[in-house]
Amino acid sequence: MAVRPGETGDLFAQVKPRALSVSELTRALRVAVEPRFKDVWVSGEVANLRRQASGHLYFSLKDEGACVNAVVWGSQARRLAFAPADGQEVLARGFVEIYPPHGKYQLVVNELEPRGAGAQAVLLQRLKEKLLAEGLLDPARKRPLPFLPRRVGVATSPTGAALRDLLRVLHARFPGLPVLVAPCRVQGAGAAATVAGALRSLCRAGVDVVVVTRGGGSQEDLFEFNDERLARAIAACPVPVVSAVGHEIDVTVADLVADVRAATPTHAAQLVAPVKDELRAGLQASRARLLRAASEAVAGRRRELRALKAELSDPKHLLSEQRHRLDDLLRRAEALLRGRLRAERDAQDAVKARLGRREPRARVRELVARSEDATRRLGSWQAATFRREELRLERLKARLAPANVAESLKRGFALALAGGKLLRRSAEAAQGDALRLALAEGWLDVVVTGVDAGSDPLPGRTRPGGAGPESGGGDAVERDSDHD
Amino acid sequence: MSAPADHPGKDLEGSGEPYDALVARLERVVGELERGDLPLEASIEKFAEGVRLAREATRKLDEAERRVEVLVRNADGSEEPAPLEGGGGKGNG
Amino acid sequence: MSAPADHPGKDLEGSGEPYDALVARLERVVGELERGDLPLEASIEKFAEGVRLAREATRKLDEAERRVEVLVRNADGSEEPAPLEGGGGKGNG
Amino acid sequence: MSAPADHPGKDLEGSGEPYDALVARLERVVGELERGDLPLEASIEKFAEGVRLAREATRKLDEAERRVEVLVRNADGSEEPAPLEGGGGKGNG
Amino acid sequence: MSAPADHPGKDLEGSGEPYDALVARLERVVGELERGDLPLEASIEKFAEGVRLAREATRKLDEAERRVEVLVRNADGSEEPAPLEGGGGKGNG
Amino acid sequence: MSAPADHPGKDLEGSGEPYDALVARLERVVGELERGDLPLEASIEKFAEGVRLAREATRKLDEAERRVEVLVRNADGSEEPAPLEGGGGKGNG
Amino acid sequence: MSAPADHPGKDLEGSGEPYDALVARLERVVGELERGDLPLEASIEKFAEGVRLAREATRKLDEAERRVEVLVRNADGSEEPAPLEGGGGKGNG
Repeated sequence: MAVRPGETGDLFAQVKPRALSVSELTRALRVAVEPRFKDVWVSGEVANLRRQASGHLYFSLKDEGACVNAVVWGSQARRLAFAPADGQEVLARGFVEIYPPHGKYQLVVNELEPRGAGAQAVLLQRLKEKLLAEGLLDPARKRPLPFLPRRVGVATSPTGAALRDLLRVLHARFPGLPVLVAPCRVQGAGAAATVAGALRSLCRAGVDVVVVTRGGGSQEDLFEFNDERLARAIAACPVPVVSAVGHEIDVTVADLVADVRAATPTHAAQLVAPVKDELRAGLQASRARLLRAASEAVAGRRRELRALKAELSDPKHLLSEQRHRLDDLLRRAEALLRGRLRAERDAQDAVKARLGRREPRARVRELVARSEDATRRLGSWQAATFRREELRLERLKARLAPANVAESLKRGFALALAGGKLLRRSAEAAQGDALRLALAEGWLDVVVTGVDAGSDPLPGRTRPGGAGPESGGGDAVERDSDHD
Repeated sequence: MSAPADHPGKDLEGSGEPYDALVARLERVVGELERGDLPLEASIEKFAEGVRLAREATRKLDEAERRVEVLVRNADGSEEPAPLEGGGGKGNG
Repeated sequence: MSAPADHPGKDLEGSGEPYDALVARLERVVGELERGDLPLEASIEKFAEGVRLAREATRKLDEAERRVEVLVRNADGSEEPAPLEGGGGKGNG
Repeated sequence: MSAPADHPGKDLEGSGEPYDALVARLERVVGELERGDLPLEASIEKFAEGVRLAREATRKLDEAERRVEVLVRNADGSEEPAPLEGGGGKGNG
Repeated sequence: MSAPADHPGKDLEGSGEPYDALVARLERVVGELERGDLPLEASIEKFAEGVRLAREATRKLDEAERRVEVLVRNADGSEEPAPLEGGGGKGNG
Repeated sequence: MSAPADHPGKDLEGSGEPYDALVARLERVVGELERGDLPLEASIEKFAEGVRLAREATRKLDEAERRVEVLVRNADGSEEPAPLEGGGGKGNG
Repeated sequence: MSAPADHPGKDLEGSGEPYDALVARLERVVGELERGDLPLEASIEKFAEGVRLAREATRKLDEAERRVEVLVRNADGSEEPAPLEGGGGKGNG
């Protein structure tokens, strides 16, 4: 804001010939107006209501003589307790804003509520602010209703339609639900005090919840329920209070202070009384679930236990395994031992075969053969040697034989000796010599009667043989030669 | 008959325990049972407790057979409940 | 009848041991048997223990079931609730 | 009947030696036979020992089986649990 | 019939000499025979010794085999374990 | 009856001389005889020695043969003496 | 008592002269005779010597033969002298 204070002050002090710019004027207006209308209550009728997509509410407030633009920004609009509509009388609280670009002013509304009779509405608003300031309207104060009240207190007119409706619905939902009615007036001046008294009486008599109710009516009829003392009596009630006053759009202070606001007596009955059949059904369901769960707790365990028992494996398979194992081990041992025995047997057979091959009989036989052979050769040698030597001697004897004179004599030869001297030629003797002739047996003394030196006594012979003239003697030697 | 720790030893009969508290306890018991993680013996105990709670809740539902009354002011200014003529007629039926 | 070292000589019958503890022991026994690394004699002992545990657990289940039945019978509309037998269910077994 | 040096002269029958120890000894016997470095007579003795061990182990298995059968019979829901015969299964054999 | 110097004059029958020692002696005898450098008389003596050794070894082997048969027969589950004949298998031959 | 110089005057009967040596001497004697360069008287002496050697060798060999027969017969340990196969094959023919 | 060639006329009987020497002398005598240049008287002497030598050699040969027969007969150890095969056939005749 560029307007200087001095200039602004001058604006209202005097009229100056100098023209203001629009901005200056607007600025001056804002400075002049906005601080004064920072928090104002304005009542009027809603017109031209538009709801932006952003949530902002734009409308006009008007009365017989004037009209002002108003806006509720979306953030506030969402918090409004009711939905405004065209033609509705409302009480708006907010500030005046001048918006320079449009050259317009508008009311920026913070709170908006339906407006009763004009002056009373402002009083009512003040009461609300007061109660709010005291915290009586604090949502945290709101108490929950008992789920199933042992006795329901009702503060209302005993003859009104509201009580009738309430009881009808209440007992339709929960037949026989105890109800204690505290009669009071619900309209007209002083009604609020009787309602408050009824409340206190009910609290004294002992109820779990109190319903304050009356049927719908004019704003004036309901005005007693905006009474501050009644509000404080409700707030002071030790048990939760349900208000069901007028119709849904009629919000009274009693409604605000009550723990729960019901739109109608029927609604109040619904809030206060559960449906007995539903409860019973719920209980039944719970009991069914309870039984199911308990049964399941047992049955499930039984299943588990059965499974576990099944898993509790009978050790017989283990025993069987072990039997196999023992059998295998023993069989292996037996096979090993039998193998060993077989191997020993084979080894023994092999050694025996080797032993058999070295059996000395062959060697003995070889020696026997050699010995026999040597013996045979010994025999052969003996035979050959003696044969040879005999032959040799025979041959020698044969060769000796011709030299045997005796043999010649036996064959007829004779030896002629002259004076002990052997004669070989006839010329060695002369006629008349005395000679001795040696024969094979005995001697002959003879005398030479003739000598023949010219003729051969043994024709065919080349070598002179025996000296004897008798061929018979020579024959004798030859004849006997084989007999030696 | 030991009661769970959070409701120590109350005699429920005629006790002031509200119906919904009973039902809540019953629901809790049911829930605990349904979770199935209780030991068997505790389950049975819970079940017994549930049965008692259910019985008590039923009793509470059934016992509420009373009439509609209206406070009547006596001569001495005291008040006392009296049967509501004409009003309770419908609620009773 | 020598029991394994960790449960020395208890007679399970009528013992106050909770069902779940019995079952836990039974499961441990089953597990140990399944691992198969026990000596033969120990296996047999384990098995015997398992059998005893299973029997006892079954007995406890039967008892629990009877108890539930009694509770249900009494809960269902009988006017006079029969006294819950055995109370805590332990002294009775 | 001379026993091998490492188990001098025990009479296996009725001995308290555990089954697994018996089998381990039997396996050792087989292993020694497998190594094949025993003198023949020692091999035979080993085998004899193996036979004795196997017989004793079998006896223990039989005993265990009888015990298991009794257990199984009793485990199957019979109301009257027959007393487990033989207790620890050792003193009985 | 003089025995060789290292085994002087033993009567092998019934001797306590182990099988393997017998076989080793037999091998040695055969080896000496196979070298072929023995005089005939020594050969015959060796051969005679070999024959005795072989006969004794065979006898021992037969005996061992019989013993094994008996053991095997007894091992197969016969209830009455026949007494192992001959014990050490030596005193019996 | 003069013996050769290298075997002076031994009585061979019962002598410890090995068969092989006997046979070898016999063969040598025969060889010397067969060479034919000995005087007759020496030959006769040699012959006499040869005859003695042959006689002694035959006697010893016969004895050895009988001995071996007995051994072979006994080698099988059976009552009926089967000839050792592969061994006596030659001497048997 | 050798009978050399230069000592003719000795009585050879019983002489220790070896057979071969006798035969050698005989051969020499026969040779001298066969040359034929001896005077008759010398021839007759030589012849007489040759005859003696031959007779003595024959005697020795016979004696040797008898001796051999005895040896052979004794060689068999039997009473009846089995003829040495291949040998005695001629010497005997």
